[in-house]
Amino acid sequence: MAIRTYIQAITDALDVEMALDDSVFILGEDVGKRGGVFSATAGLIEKYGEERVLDTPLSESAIVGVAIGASMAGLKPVAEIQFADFIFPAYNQIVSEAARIRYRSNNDWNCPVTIRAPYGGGVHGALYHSQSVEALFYHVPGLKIVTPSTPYEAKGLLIAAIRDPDPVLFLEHKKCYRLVKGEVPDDDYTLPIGKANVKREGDDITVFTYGLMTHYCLEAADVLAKDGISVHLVDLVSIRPMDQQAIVEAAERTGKVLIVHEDNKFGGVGAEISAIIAEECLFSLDAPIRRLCGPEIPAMPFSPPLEKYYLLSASKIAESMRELARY
Amino acid sequence: MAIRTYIQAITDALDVEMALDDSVFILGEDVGKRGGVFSATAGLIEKYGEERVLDTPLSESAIVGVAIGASMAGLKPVAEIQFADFIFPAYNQIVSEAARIRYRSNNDWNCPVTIRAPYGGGVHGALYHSQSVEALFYHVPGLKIVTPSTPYEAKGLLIAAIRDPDPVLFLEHKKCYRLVKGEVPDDDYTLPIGKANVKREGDDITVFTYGLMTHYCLEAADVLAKDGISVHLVDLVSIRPMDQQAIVEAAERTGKVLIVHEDNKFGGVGAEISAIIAEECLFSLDAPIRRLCGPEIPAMPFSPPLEKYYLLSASKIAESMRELARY
Amino acid sequence: MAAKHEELGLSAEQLLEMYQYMLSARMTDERMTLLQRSGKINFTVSCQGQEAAQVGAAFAMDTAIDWLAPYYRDIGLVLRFGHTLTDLMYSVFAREEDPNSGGRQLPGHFGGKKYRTITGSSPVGTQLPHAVGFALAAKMRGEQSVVLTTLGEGATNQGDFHEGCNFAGVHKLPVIFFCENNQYAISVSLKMQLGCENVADRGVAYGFPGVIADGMDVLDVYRVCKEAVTRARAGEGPTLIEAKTYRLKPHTSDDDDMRYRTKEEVEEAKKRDPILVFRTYLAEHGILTPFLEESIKKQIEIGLDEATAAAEQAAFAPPESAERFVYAEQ
Amino acid sequence: MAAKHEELGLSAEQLLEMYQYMLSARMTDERMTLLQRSGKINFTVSCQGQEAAQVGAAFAMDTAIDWLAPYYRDIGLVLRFGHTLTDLMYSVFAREEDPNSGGRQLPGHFGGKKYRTITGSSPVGTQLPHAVGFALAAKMRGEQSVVLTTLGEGATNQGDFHEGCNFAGVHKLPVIFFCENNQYAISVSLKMQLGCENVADRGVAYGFPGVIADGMDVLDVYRVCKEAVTRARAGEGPTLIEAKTYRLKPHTSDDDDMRYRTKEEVEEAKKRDPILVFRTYLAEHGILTPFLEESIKKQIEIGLDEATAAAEQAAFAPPESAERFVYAEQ
Ligand SMILES: Cc1ncc(C[n+]2csc(CCOP(=O)(O)OP(=O)(O)O)c2C)c(N)n1
Ligand SMILES: Cc1ncc(C[n+]2csc(CCOP(=O)(O)OP(=O)(O)O)c2C)c(N)n1
Ligand SMILES: [Mg+2]
Ligand SMILES: [Mg+2]
Repeated sequence: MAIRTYIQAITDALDVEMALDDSVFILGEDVGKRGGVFSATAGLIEKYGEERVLDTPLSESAIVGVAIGASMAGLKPVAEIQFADFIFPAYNQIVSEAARIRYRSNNDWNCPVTIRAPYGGGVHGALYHSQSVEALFYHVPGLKIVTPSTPYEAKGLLIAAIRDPDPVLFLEHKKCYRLVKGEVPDDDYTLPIGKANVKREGDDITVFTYGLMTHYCLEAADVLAKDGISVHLVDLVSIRPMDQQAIVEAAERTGKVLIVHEDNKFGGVGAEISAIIAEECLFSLDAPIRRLCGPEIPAMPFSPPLEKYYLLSASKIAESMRELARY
Repeated sequence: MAIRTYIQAITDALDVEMALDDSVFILGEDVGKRGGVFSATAGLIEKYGEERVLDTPLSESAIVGVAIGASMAGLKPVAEIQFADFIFPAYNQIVSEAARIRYRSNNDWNCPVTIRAPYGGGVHGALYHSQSVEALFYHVPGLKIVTPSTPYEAKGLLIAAIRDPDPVLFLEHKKCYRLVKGEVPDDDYTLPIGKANVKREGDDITVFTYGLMTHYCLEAADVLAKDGISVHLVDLVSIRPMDQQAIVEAAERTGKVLIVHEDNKFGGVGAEISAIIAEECLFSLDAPIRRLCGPEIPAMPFSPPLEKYYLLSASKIAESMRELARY
Repeated sequence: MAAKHEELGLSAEQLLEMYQYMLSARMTDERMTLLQRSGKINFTVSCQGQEAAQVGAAFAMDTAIDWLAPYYRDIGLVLRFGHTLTDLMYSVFAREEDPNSGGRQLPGHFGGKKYRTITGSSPVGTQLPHAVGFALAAKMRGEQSVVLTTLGEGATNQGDFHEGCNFAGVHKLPVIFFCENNQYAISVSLKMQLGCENVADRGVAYGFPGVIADGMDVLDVYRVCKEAVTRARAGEGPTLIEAKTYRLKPHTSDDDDMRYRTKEEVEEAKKRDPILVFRTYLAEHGILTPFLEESIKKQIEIGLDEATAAAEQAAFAPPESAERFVYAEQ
Repeated sequence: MAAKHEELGLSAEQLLEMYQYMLSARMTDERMTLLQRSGKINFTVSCQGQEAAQVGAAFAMDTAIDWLAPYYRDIGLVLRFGHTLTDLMYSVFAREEDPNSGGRQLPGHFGGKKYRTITGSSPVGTQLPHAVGFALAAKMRGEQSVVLTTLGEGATNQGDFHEGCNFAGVHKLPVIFFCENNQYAISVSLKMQLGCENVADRGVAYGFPGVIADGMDVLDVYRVCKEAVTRARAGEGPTLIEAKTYRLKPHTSDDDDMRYRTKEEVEEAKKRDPILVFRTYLAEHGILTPFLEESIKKQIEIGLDEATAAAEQAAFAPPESAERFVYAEQ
């Protein structure tokens, strides 16, 4: 097994799957010659040609809409949205179309499209190149949403997403791209969509998170370990379907729950995690359910001190964990 | 005070405000000659002319986008989206633009636009004329969202929305339009955005809801009253900002909480209500927080038995209330 | 001078078949209206006035290999692509056997893999990018299929029209954008909808022909569509076709068109009712006799009676089935 | 024969002013690039190659009554509408005094009520409907204002371009859609972006003129824009203008353009560098001497030095201010 960065794992997944399955193709802005603005598709046009690595016009609704059509026709499109912030022009195609095609046709048609989108902040991307979008989609039945945090999961889940017979929104935290490295098998393998992963076992408090924050939480947990506080850390990985059983088990294990996400709190993914716990295992709790999230502002500012103000960090998280442990 | 239907209250609000303020104008599909497909704008073009009651081309993104521009230029547009199901082509304009204009310009610009949209089911509208959309917007800082349940609130809040200096998404449950009647003052008055209303006081269980379900919950509470169970009923009215204080007070009052909404559960508005309670007053609870919502399917089917299967009713709600009271 | 249909290479039999489809569409619509008025069904969307456009386009296609992404008025089109009268009745009665959706969608939301008809939704214009996706797939796989997608003139103002057309234009895909311009988008007239005069004017914005057809003349529509199909199959790319028609009935059974247009205007338009126009043509060329006309009508009547009876007796899907098919079932 | 500028009614002083703006834009861009390379600022978007387009358009407008909804490359335009060099430096240094956003937005996201410049975002094309809204407001209030909005050729493929243009076309609003066609949308070339050949071809789809200007010639751009302004003020509605330019630098400071185009192609384009073209014209007409040129440059240098120093020393907004202005404050 080789050590790969997160973004290399994405490229590997696309490469492996395109080699195995002729019906897989990529479309999006600058995915061809340019290899994608983050290089996720670098080298693929040279290998698979212009027909299978399609540079599209600047029109997200068409990118997704054409992918939907091609997927109904039996192909396996992987659409790239250059930044998750620019997925909204395609919102109607994703929510009204992709997510409903199987249901509205009573299982006659289906829509095996994968939509990749880099999201998240901390890269001086400012208001419109830093957003988290998961909470604006996770309410939609018919969609699947995953956001792996490691190269190993990224590759296995991207292949699973491509092979999935239903639409999958595949969210990649762009700060993970080069920051996160790990062992990745060379061949093709899949990981199950809908399963959370326990990233660290512990007995004092339970933390739920996903994406980049998983790494910050691990760092924070290391710090707390030195003080003898043991953190049970669950990486959701999949936002919809959400692994309800894993959530309940982990919450019951310590009775103290902290939910961490970069995205703002109100109506965010943490709300549902909390609601599941409050519904399923309220009496196992020894403390109120806390959420540590971004502030209630429309997005992350450009100015470095303001961006820093927005962002969570291992130390902010550690502080919150400590408070909860003391409760 | 006259007895008015919900939809008449909407028309009254528009009429009053257009008479008072020259900068108020209406734009949308079929709002002019046709008076709106639900007649919300009936008679207004005759009174205020084509310039102030604008029949637009069939393009939601332009309707909202042009309204945003006109509002920045100092007018007070009221944009009608014919059915909430068709708001998604304008999602980018609402989320990326309207909600962020004040923030991104550091308070230099603002966007006092009102967007009206009829939502909700039970009218044989099928998958695309029955949807609830509040949960797809309520996570967005910068937006306000209200959904009054009575004619009195509808008029007062619509006037408040038009006068509000920030964008307001004004959601009208279309089944309320002719079903719900009540006393409405003739003149102009406003009600505060962001305030929940206690619609019934009680001591055994607390129920949170909004929109049409408020009426079903009231009906159910009447039934329970006969069995000696007293229901404390809170109508949220405003989804964002959400009246956190009212939620905590009402939850603490009985210690037993049921959240009811027509929309599906996962990631819905109820998730945030539950999370607020689990965060703020967990130890006041005597029962798990329950949510009674629509099933996890993309939308409401046309076929009457399937539509009925989707919909909540006073009796389904009463059953759920009773269960909670017994807990 | 050869008759129009001879120039187009159409036989008398083919013309009669076309007429039959047009009449079927019309009579189906009329029947549904009756059913709706009598409270047996909830909702209808009328095709009246647009039968020539729909049937003319349908006959230009090869239903064995081509694809259809229709819009809600296209009774004439989907009949030709395989929907039976009974299918249509299942749909308006919202029965389980409705091939479009098992009764989940409103009438007019056509679809069916077996009919090479792509599932559609209510938000207008979204089908265009899908049609383009099918055309892209056909091109990538070297298939001969052409994709026909339809929409109203109002819907050409949606972003998806623009984005779909442009994508197809860049890649020269085998797709036909067929606009049934019936002069109204609910109550909003053409000149309040479109900055330009003709929908066809929009083709140039995407680098392909925009062509006007007389939508009240099935043969003219057929001619224009046939040319577009030939272009598409030859790899020459998309065509935008505007069939100029008129909506003879209210927008749907929920609409009252007298709020925004006059009886006189409608009556005037009826003089060019496409069924009338074609009937006259057929009569003039000795192809349709009153006797034949009666027998065709009779046939359709019988078909509609049977279809209605079958649908009325058919079952709804079981209530709990509402939970099914959100995702693939194992 | 009168010189081009005389035909346009432009004096030598005005020409020099235009040149000054073009050079300011160019030199500001160069300075920012240096600042970025040296790590002092994070990000730049280049205007190089598009200065004639921007300044030509700007000079056709009345900055006292007109409105501007620009896009991210428009240094030349916003300078003329009031942004100072210091403003621009505040912006790239993300300082509190940045008039666009107080340092919240990326550089290039211009705005400022006092400059009649409408706040913009990153998702391309969204500014078009806003501009149309301003034009609608102007028409409703009987004002003489014209709205200028700009975008790249890639952005003309967004739904909002279509919907915005059509709305303006239907209501004959005083708005100018000004496309700076620099041949690339990041790496994607014109022929992979647009089904049609010219952006200007798209005007007809909305019932208003689509006009091509030589975007490397500030006088040609001025001429075409002036005509559009005249039409707009006369109530004759919108114009779509395509200024044919070339992006001389990578897309942004994050881009590497050698991945998708050749040095040779860029060098070839530089032969028609708009600054060079205009300088030659001015020299030929005895308006610009080497001495004058040097003194203009010097002046701008000084301005840039001062602006940079001021911005470098200026403060960031306080961190907690990030929470402000989500909604109106009481
Ligand atoms: C995106 C969207 N907005 C609004 C509607 C509501 N609506 C249904 S049909 C219609 C008018 C359509 O007009 P046109 O495209 O000309 O087709 P026609 O009905 O005239 O055949 C409208 C506004 C819709 N279905 N989708
Ligand atoms: C909706 C949207 N999608 C994608 C992007 C990312 N993006 C920024 S600029 C750009 C290319 C724009 O090209 P063009 O419109 O020709 O303008 P240019 O940069 O060439 O001046 C892209 C794809 C964006 N900003 N907005
Ligand atoms: Mg129409
Ligand atoms: Mg460009």
